[in-house]
Amino acid sequence: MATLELKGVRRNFGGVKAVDGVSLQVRSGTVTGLIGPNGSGKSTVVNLIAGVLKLTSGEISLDGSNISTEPADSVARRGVARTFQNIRLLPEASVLDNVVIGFYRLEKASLMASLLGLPSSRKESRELRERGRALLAQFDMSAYENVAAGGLAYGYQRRVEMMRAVASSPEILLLDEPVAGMNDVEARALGKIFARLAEQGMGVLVIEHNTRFVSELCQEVHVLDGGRLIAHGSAQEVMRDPAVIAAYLGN
Amino acid sequence: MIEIKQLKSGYRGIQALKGVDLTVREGEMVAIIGANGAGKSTLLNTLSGVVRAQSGSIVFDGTEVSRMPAHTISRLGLLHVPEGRQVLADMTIRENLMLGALARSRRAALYDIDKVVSMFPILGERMDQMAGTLSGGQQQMMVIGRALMGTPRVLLLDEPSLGLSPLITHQVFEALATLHQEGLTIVIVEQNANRALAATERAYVMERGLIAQHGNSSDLLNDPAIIEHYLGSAESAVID
Amino acid sequence: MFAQQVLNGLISGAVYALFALGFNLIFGVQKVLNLAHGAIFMTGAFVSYYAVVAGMPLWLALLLAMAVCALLSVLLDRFGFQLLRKYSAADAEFGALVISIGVGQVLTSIAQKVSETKVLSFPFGTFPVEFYRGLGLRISLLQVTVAVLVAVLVLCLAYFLQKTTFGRQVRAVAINPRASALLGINSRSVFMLTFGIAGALAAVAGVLIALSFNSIQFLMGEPYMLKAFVVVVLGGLGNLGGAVLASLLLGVAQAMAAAYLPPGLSDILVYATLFVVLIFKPNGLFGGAVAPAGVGRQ
Amino acid sequence: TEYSVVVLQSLTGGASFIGAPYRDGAQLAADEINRKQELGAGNTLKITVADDATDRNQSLSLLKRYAADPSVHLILGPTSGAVAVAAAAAANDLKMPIVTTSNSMDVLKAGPWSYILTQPGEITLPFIANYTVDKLKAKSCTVIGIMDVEIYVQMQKVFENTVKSRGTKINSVEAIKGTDSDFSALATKVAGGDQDCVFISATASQAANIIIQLRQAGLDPKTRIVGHNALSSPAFVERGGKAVEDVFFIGDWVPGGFDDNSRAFAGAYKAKYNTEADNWAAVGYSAVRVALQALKTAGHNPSRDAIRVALSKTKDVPVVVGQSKYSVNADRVPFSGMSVMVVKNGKFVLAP
Amino acid sequence: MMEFFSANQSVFDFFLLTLGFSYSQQVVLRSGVFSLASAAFAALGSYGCAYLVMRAGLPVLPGLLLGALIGAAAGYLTSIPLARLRGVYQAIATLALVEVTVAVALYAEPITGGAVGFNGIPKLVGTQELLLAIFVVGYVLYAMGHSRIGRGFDALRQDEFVAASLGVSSRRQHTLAFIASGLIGGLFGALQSMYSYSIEPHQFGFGFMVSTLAAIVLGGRRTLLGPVVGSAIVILLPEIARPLAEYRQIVVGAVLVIVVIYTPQGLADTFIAWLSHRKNDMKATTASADTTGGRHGNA
Ligand SMILES: Nc1ncnc2c1ncn2[C@@H]1O[C@H](COP(=O)(O)OP(=O)(O)OP(=O)(O)O)[C@@H](O)[C@H]1O
Ligand SMILES: Nc1ncnc2c1ncn2[C@@H]1O[C@H](COP(=O)(O)OP(=O)(O)OP(=O)(O)O)[C@@H](O)[C@H]1O
Ligand SMILES: CC(C)C[C@H](N)C(=O)O
Ligand SMILES: [Mg+2]
Ligand SMILES: [Mg+2]
Repeated sequence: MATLELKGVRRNFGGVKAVDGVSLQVRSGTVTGLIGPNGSGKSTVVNLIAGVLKLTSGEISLDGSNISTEPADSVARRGVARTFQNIRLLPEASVLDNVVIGFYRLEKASLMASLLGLPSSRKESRELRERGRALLAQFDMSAYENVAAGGLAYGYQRRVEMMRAVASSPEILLLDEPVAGMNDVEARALGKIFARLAEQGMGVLVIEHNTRFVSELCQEVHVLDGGRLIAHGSAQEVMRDPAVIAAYLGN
Repeated sequence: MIEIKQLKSGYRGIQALKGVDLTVREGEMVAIIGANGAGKSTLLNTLSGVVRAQSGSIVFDGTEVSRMPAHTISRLGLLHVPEGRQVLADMTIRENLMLGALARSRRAALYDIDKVVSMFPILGERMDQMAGTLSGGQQQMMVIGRALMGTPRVLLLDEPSLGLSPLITHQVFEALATLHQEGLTIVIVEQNANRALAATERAYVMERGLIAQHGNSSDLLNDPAIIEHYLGSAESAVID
Repeated sequence: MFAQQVLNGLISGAVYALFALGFNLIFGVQKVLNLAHGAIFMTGAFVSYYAVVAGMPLWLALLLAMAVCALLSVLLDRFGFQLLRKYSAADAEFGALVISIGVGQVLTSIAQKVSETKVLSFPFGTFPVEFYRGLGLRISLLQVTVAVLVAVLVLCLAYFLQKTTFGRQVRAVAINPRASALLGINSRSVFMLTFGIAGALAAVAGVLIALSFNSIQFLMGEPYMLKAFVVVVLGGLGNLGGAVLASLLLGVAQAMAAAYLPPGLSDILVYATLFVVLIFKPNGLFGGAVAPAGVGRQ
Repeated sequence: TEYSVVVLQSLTGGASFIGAPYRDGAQLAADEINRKQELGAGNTLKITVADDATDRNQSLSLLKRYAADPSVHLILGPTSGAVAVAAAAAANDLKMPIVTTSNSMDVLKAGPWSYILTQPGEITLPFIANYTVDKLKAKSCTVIGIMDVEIYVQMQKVFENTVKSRGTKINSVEAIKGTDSDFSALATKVAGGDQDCVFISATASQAANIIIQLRQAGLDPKTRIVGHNALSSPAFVERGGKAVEDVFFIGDWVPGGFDDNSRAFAGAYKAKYNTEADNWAAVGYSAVRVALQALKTAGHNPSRDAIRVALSKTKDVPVVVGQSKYSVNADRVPFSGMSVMVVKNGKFVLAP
Repeated sequence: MMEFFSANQSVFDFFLLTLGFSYSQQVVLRSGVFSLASAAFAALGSYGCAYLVMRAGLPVLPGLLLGALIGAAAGYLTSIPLARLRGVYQAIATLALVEVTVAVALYAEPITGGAVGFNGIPKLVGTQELLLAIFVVGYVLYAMGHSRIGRGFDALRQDEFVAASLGVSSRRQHTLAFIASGLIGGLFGALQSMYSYSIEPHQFGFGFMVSTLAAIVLGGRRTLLGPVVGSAIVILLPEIARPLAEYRQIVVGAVLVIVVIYTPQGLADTFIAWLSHRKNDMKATTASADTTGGRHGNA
């Protein structure tokens, strides 16, 4: 049961207060939404959690231990996985290889075993490929196993990113606009997968501009504007909030 | 204005367009919709010369452009806002916009930086920020603005609402409507099908590298078969 | 004597600058270390030498050398680097490295064959030997010419890059060729122009060096290549002003090392400094357009 | 029978300025020998030319290859310093007689199968060092030398030690690199110093450049400039022009020749290649003459060992270098003498 | 056949040495580090081993192992400051390192012998030892390439940012790659000193860097076969072109250009990618993918 907690998190870029005192929680078993106008600081929040950006002030903790100053790779090894708003795949590698690398955190082979090619290391490598294929099947992507990820249509590239993030069985999953570029039906299918992952105990934080998707999926929604939280509650509550309508939804 | 006949195109080993016929008349606003991998982006890429046509013809305003390099096509005024926000990351917003004006060639300038800024005010506040550090939506606004700087005669938009908040999406479509009223010809590829169909007069539905259907947008919008069949199913890509 | 050494260093540095500018320009657009640049520089010296020997006046020989090297450089791009552009960035980058090695080798081997491995030099009297004195300094007409020529060329280049859209186009193509094409930038002509300029600058550097130090030899490019690395990094990759400053600095530092340090230490010093600078200022002394340290944007 | 000699030289790369003319000289000698049937009727001398590109690895590969070919009797080469030393060790392992062009004693130390054709610095440099002290009356010298090519370093050291032992002061030692061409700082420094002689250990064209730049930097015209046998090349006056007037150096080869034999060589060389013979052409020519004597001494159908032994007995071979006769001593160190020369009116003449 | 081999044995030996150096170069490239420091590692291993054997009287085997360790230590030390640099900056910093190494070797005459280097080194290494070293190194690289380390390298090389998001530590992996590169470079440097009778500074300079880099690019940067093919080209081509005499360097240069233009991933990598495509095509039910990039960890 993992809890990710942000307390008074700030981040400035020069004069721009991209994130300005944000406190929120992502609890395992739930899907939390983070919405807000463009440039309101949502991706910055993800990058702060993931350790890509340093905090200006505030604290981020995972199950009570402070991870604010840890570099990206060690945050990832603690079980925080993420996707990128501007898709980042290993474009030369096949879809399967892109997914298999997602298991990296779980691999156990020791340095010696790896260097000497001991059976333990070899067996692990084989198993991971099998698990990768299973994941492809789950996301309905088996047909693309050997295609170079860079040659996929946009929507499929998004799926590869998600599989890669999910592969590491993270405690916390951060999704930055996972269904951008997909139609509602495609989005709904993916939403089901995320809901199931949450049921199995993952804590999911979703950033999306697709409000229907957010409403259907998230138990709890936070709204950012200009780096500050301006609303918080269930999707229905939040979407009715006049401040949110003015800043974000329009009409 | 644009007359596409039996257009075939694709990538090594993949035929993504298998003979597309499509017409866009001057001053029209046309939508192209279809599932992931249907070939929409490839169609726009081939139109703008980023991807080479294998066969077929594309006539733009009386000129055959299917064999022309991308920069020549863009100087003719066929401007493409590509998928995936091709920003010049290590240049400022201002520089990006100024380069946009290059495509204008000898055409009269309809847009300048001020006009773009009045459309997307946030860009004005960040004129000297590196484009690569903008938020996703800000980048999207910038690339649309950048294309307008080139005084397009036809604007090809690949998923312009991608990553934009509902409010900004709304504003973008309003702006497009205005441009359209001013006489600009617009082709728009969208996953947000409702929105795209609502905003356009005519639409094409792509499936597996072919035009599966076309007609008046309002008709398509209300055609349950279309919704269920084409927009609803996550068809897999077309691979030979 | 100190002042004289500074002057010596500045003049040598000025010529490094010409060499390094072309090299840096190519790096700027192509993101490739053009290892053939030294050979093109050498070719410039050779062409002008044979032209002068055949009876051409020096200024014409210089123009001819510039034209030949510009052409060579453009051909290297057109039939070398351009053909790699369709492959992935990493493949193209490494491929270009080897192509430039290969082309460099071809040019050097031809020069070696043509010169029968001899060290050549312009006939005496190709350039008048005249000295001016003042403030306790000696400066030759040639040194004055070098300084003026380099300054003029650098200023022209700076004007061209800053005051026309060309500079912006060059950077755009470097950052994202596809987006540039969509903006109406003809990347091919941008490449051609940059490579042409780089080649012509290398030719001028070659001729000036050949004149100044009285020697033209098929291997003359290599030491200048190494210096260009130093200059370009200290000045910041892609930063032209920085490259000029760094060249002058390097010239002076070397003169100082030769004058005041125990022999043989100069190289250790130069390269160790380069290493240290890189560690503490990964962008070079004067910063560069390229962000080196890893993890960048979202 | 056919005597097979491989000319393994640096025809390309850094030492090609030696290897290429060497090959031409050697070829000329071989042609003459065959024409005059100097090996006796029915016997011919076959020259095979191979290029090591001044690269140790290629040199070793070629050496192995020719050593594995039983028809090869002798290898003339490799050309220079480090390459020759590495090859010498291999030649002794393979029991293949080689006569390198190098003058490094390390080649001899490698074992009995490896020879040096040119006299070591220990022999040649005292000619010019003593001349500097005795005739030029130098009291203090500045030394400028290539620091990254061993042969130049060695020769420079012999010079330093000899003049020092004779009571002449070494002012300072300046190091340059084999690829340098910008000597402006160095020249300014030396010209501002106080010495009555400058010794230069560098290639002919580099030395010429250094001298030009020294003079332009205002070197006291009374300062004597001396060098070693590397300067004995037409390139020196071609590059140096008026600046190298009155520069003293030692040479194996006096351009145009110094006796009938060498003048004949000079004429034949010019006739064949339409260019003047230089030092290294003369050395190549002489090398084949030395080989000829060894082959003849070794007798009919000689073994490699016989050739090796014959080489150690080389005596009074008429050559076109040094002082016209070439011998090796009990330690296999060659001696052919040296002449001190000076540039006068753009020509090399024997120094007074 | 035997005769042919013995005549060309040293060509083969040099091929093996070059191959070793190429692996040292390849392993860092594979992890996404554009280091050219292999030349420096080789120089250190070479001089270290020669010094230990010639001056300190150590037997060969410990000499070789210590040479390799010196290389590894140098690799480790290099990795610390280099962690801050990327791409061409790494290339140039390591190039500076190589130049400093060569300059020090020239300057520190009492220890290194200056321009003369070490001469008269006994030949204690032959084809068998070289082959053994190649097999050991090859096996370890193979195992490594197919383990989590190899996957980490592949991810880092292609996108460091993504790699970090998956828990791959660039610092740790790069250190590992540098140590491996130093170890292999040092080992083969040491072998070279015990093979080729003498060593001197220039053999580890610019030319060394250029030829190992060329070998990797020509053969392939990702597969183990790549350096084999590349080293073979770099070593054999000048031999094959020998009859062309003075024109041979021209031809060699031109061939490099042509090979790279047609197979910028390297001959071996391109071939392997083609093979695995064919395999996929045959078993493929759906995708006959266009893969511009090659597979990873093949060979
Ligand atoms: N490196 C940077 N330098 C300067 N400003 C930055 C930098 N990175 C982000 N910003 C600014 O911080 C603000 C927040 O950006 P962020 O990417 O977090 O927005 P977002 O909420 O994800 O928006 P979107 O929905 O458009 O993706 C933006 O105004 C952006 O321009
Ligand atoms: N660069 C490429 N290399 C190889 N194949 C590609 C490339 N780009 C697209 N494809 C393939 O071409 C087909 C059509 O892709 P395209 O991007 O045109 O689809 P799309 O309709 O735009 O989908 P989306 O809605 O997901 O953007 C897909 O099968 C895709 O895998
Ligand atoms: C120029 C000479 C001093 C060269 C010398 N004979 C050598 O071995 O390279
Ligand atoms: Mg965002
Ligand atoms: Mg698309």
